[in-house]
Amino acid sequence: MGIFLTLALNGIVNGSLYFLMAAGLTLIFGLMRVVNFAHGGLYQWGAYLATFVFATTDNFVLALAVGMLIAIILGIVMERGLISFVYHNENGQLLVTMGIMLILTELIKVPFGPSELSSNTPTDLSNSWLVGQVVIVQYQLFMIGASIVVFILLLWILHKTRLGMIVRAGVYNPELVEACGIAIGRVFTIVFALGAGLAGLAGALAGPYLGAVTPTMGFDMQLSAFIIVVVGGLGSLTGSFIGSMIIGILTAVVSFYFSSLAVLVNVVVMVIVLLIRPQGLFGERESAT
Amino acid sequence: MTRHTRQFGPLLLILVVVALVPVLFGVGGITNLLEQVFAFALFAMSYDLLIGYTGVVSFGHAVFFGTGAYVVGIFLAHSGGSSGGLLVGTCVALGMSILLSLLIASISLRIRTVYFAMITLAVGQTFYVLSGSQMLQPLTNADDGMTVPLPVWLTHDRPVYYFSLAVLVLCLVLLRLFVRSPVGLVLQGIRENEGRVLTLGHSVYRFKSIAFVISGLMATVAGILYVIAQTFVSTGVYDVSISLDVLLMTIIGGIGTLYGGLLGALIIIVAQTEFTNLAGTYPIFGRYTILFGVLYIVIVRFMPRGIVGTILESIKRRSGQEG
Amino acid sequence: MSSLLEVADLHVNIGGYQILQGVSLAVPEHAVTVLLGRNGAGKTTTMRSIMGYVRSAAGEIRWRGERLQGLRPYQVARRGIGYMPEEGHLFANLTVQDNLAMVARKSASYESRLERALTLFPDLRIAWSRRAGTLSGGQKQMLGLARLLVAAPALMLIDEPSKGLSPGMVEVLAGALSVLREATTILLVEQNFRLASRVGDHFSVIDEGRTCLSGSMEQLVARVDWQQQYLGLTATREEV
Amino acid sequence: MIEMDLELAHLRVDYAQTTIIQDLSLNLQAGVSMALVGPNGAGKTTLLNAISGHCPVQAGRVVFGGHDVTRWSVDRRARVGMGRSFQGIHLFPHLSTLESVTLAIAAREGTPTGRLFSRVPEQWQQEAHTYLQQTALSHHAGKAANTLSHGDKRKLELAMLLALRPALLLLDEPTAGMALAEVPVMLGLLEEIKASGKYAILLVEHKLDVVFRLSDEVVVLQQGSILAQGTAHDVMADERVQAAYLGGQHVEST
Repeated sequence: MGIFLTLALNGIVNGSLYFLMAAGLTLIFGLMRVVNFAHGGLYQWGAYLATFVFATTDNFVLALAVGMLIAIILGIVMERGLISFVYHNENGQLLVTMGIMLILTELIKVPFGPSELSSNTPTDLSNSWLVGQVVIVQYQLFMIGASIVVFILLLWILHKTRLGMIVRAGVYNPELVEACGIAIGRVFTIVFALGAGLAGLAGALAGPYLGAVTPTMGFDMQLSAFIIVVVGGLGSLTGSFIGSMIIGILTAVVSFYFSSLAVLVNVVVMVIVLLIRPQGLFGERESAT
Repeated sequence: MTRHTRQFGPLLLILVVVALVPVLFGVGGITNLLEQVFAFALFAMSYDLLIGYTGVVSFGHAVFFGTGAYVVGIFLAHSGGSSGGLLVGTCVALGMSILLSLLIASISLRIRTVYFAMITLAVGQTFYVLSGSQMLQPLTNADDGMTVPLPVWLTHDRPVYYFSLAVLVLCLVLLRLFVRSPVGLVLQGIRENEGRVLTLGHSVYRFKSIAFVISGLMATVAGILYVIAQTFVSTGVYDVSISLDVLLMTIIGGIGTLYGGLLGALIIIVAQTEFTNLAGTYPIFGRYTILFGVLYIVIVRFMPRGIVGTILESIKRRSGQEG
Repeated sequence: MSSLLEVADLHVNIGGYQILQGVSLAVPEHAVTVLLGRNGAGKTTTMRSIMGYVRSAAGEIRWRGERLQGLRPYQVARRGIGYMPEEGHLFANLTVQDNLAMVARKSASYESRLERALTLFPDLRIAWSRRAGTLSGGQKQMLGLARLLVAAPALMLIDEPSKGLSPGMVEVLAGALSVLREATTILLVEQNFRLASRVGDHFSVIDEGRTCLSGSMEQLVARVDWQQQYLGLTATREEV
Repeated sequence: MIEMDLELAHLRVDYAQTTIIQDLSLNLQAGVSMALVGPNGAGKTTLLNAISGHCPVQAGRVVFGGHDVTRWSVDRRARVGMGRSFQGIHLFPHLSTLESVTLAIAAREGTPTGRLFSRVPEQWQQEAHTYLQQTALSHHAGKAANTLSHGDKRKLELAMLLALRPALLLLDEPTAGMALAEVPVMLGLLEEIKASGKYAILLVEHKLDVVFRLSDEVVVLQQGSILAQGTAHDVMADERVQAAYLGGQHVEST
């Protein structure tokens, strides 16, 4: 029982991290129909810079802010400079974002080297408690809290603000949004920056959780995030949340019992979902023609 | 006749030159490099069948390449490098490749193309993890990889070189026949206008599956060539970076040109080798992947037809002006 | 009579096809100009070129003397041109309320315009928080027109509002259009000739991507031969 | 040979929560040419889509040549003899006209998987040439589809359709967007096709002169239901039809 609860807790923590990634992917896809294969690169840059800033300044809030900021800046440069040229070219988007992913993953090694960098948990968040047989670490709660706050904030933005209304409208009919006198291009950039910022935040939070940042962390995380958006339904925020928790808990359980086979199980889950509901658990069916 | 010489003349010339390499330059470094190029050229062409003729991008094509390399590697290693092991291994690898491609096709070809890219990436990563997992250690030697003994008739450089070249040429002929076949025509139709092909009464799903199976088979053969050239196999053959390198070879050469993969493989393999050598003196060259990333963007943005595609285009335009 | 919008010898190519090959139009202020022509003649493309969705190959589009080409659609909209496309003229996934709120930021004048629109289309008040996609065909058109009313542009481009409406709904639509015309200038694409002739002051006929005829609506109504020749309104009595 | 009749029974089609076609029943016998007319938005194209499988049907049945095809996919319906053209241009931009027609022949012949590595049969190419000839496109055999004039593109559509040797032709405004000078050529072609008696034809058309020349029977749609049905002359004399189709303007003056 204790093991099960511990695994469930770990799973929810994993899921929280996944959600921050998947939410950005799904938002960007929902509005712009772009699958960002560089999302893991933004996560990685957020992680490295936050780790670096925290190691040098010992200020965790600053570290989180810098992690997010770098991802936002990279995101805006990417969207304005590169992706806007391939908005109506699906394969072009895949190739360009993957190219950016390669650059981001490799470039990080130039200042920080190819080996892993250890990442410390801020002392204020390092407390832990024993509840029953379960060890609860304060930092884990912090991550869960952060992702819940983000989830609620995103729901609020989407459903209660004018920006959210424009985004929801743009998902449905971007041309008509322009006819309302709204510069949809700017909205694209804002949403892309928001999604990038979430990836940066996820990275910044991940460092202390994982104990170290590594050059492959971006690819690994991206893979899980893709599986989640496929399972949850590409374009659905709620789907991303539920999918994150499912995959997070499964990853925790499976890696406890079979160490390295977590990916395999996730792929199997994805395949089953696709066979039963090709559009994902919460995705909307797209017409064939 | 003249049309045929114009079409095949240059290719034949290249073939003769390539065949003479061991005679002119001896065996060793250069033949070993070219053997790698042969394997990756076939891999890239198999990939082109997918992107160039059906329009779907996969980020996990290494699944087939790696399966070819691993299965044949395992059979050779466990049979002590017998010809029988090579033969049986090849058959098993091809069979697995067919099953695998049909499985992936059944879950992913009916849905959006972006899903296909994500699913293939995930499946590829699964194999990467599996090949390195301790559970399969007795079979694969896990993370350490395994040395692969070859049959006696393949133990020298020259036979390996000519064997690889022969297999490449054979596959090239088959691929060319395939794209010129009625099925190839249907595939081009799908690339041009999928909905119309469907309305004519072709089962698009069936043809995409066929293309995927053939493409997978060719990639598997490429993996077999690779393991024969390297006499070693490790988890690296399933690495996503292999898929991405080959994707780059394909788009540099030119999507939908088939032969583009030959040129793309040559460029990328030579570049990788040279950069790795340079990195010994100047460590910054070890980061050449950055350049590959830039190439992705540059090609999509400025040269979507790749090198061969752009050349063919200009030839076509010039002959068009003459006529 | 000053023209708010002038289109001169407009050429548009899409995907290698010459869709427009010489469309000229003048849209006079405070009047309804109806764009007529067969299916595929280029009416919708003309509207879309004005809005800036499609790039023109040659010719000019002038708005109060300013060249519109090269502006993005939102810039065109901000200059005071409202557009109600034939299909997808509302956000089916948004509520009626949000559909109306999309066109303008909330302000005092917004409230009064909204009030006016809801008085004209009381159905919308009832369906206030329903998703627009669940409205009936007629209600959707009302919502489309209400959006224009709330946005209060100087020129409204309206593409085939009567499409798919029952005769009764067409009557309602005709009433709504005559209220709209009091407030603004309208360029209307309409295939229902009866409706067009009721609300229109001026007309232009596009055929094969060219303007082939324009004038006042009275002239066109009087000339049955023009109707036959350009609009395919073939008379059949004789043949019967 | 089975009679390739088309039978629609109590069809209902919804799109975006609106009913486009409601309770529509219709029979089209082999060899008969029927025109669908009606105001914009009456559901003509939607009806063609429902028949060819391009949009799902909410209720009712589509029966063709004895098969209940209501739930069949587009390609499967095509394989039992439905040929469909579209209002807009719907071709293979970079394939030559010859290749395009050959592709249609390949569809008809089923393109056996055993032929993976063999050439496109010579006789298919020859046959493709005859269809190009029939549609007056022989001189464009090697040209890419996207380099043709609009009228020639429409002819190519027709050549591809004929190459399918369908039992039923679903034609959506075959003369739409053609230059005036090109229309008579297309009409001549369509008349030949009709006169051959090999096809059941369901034609959506706006131009009434075209309707008169090409159809044995006319069906007037309004609001997704059949308003009137009969010979072209009878139907056009119907006052309700005049009101609906012509927008109700008076035509007595001629």
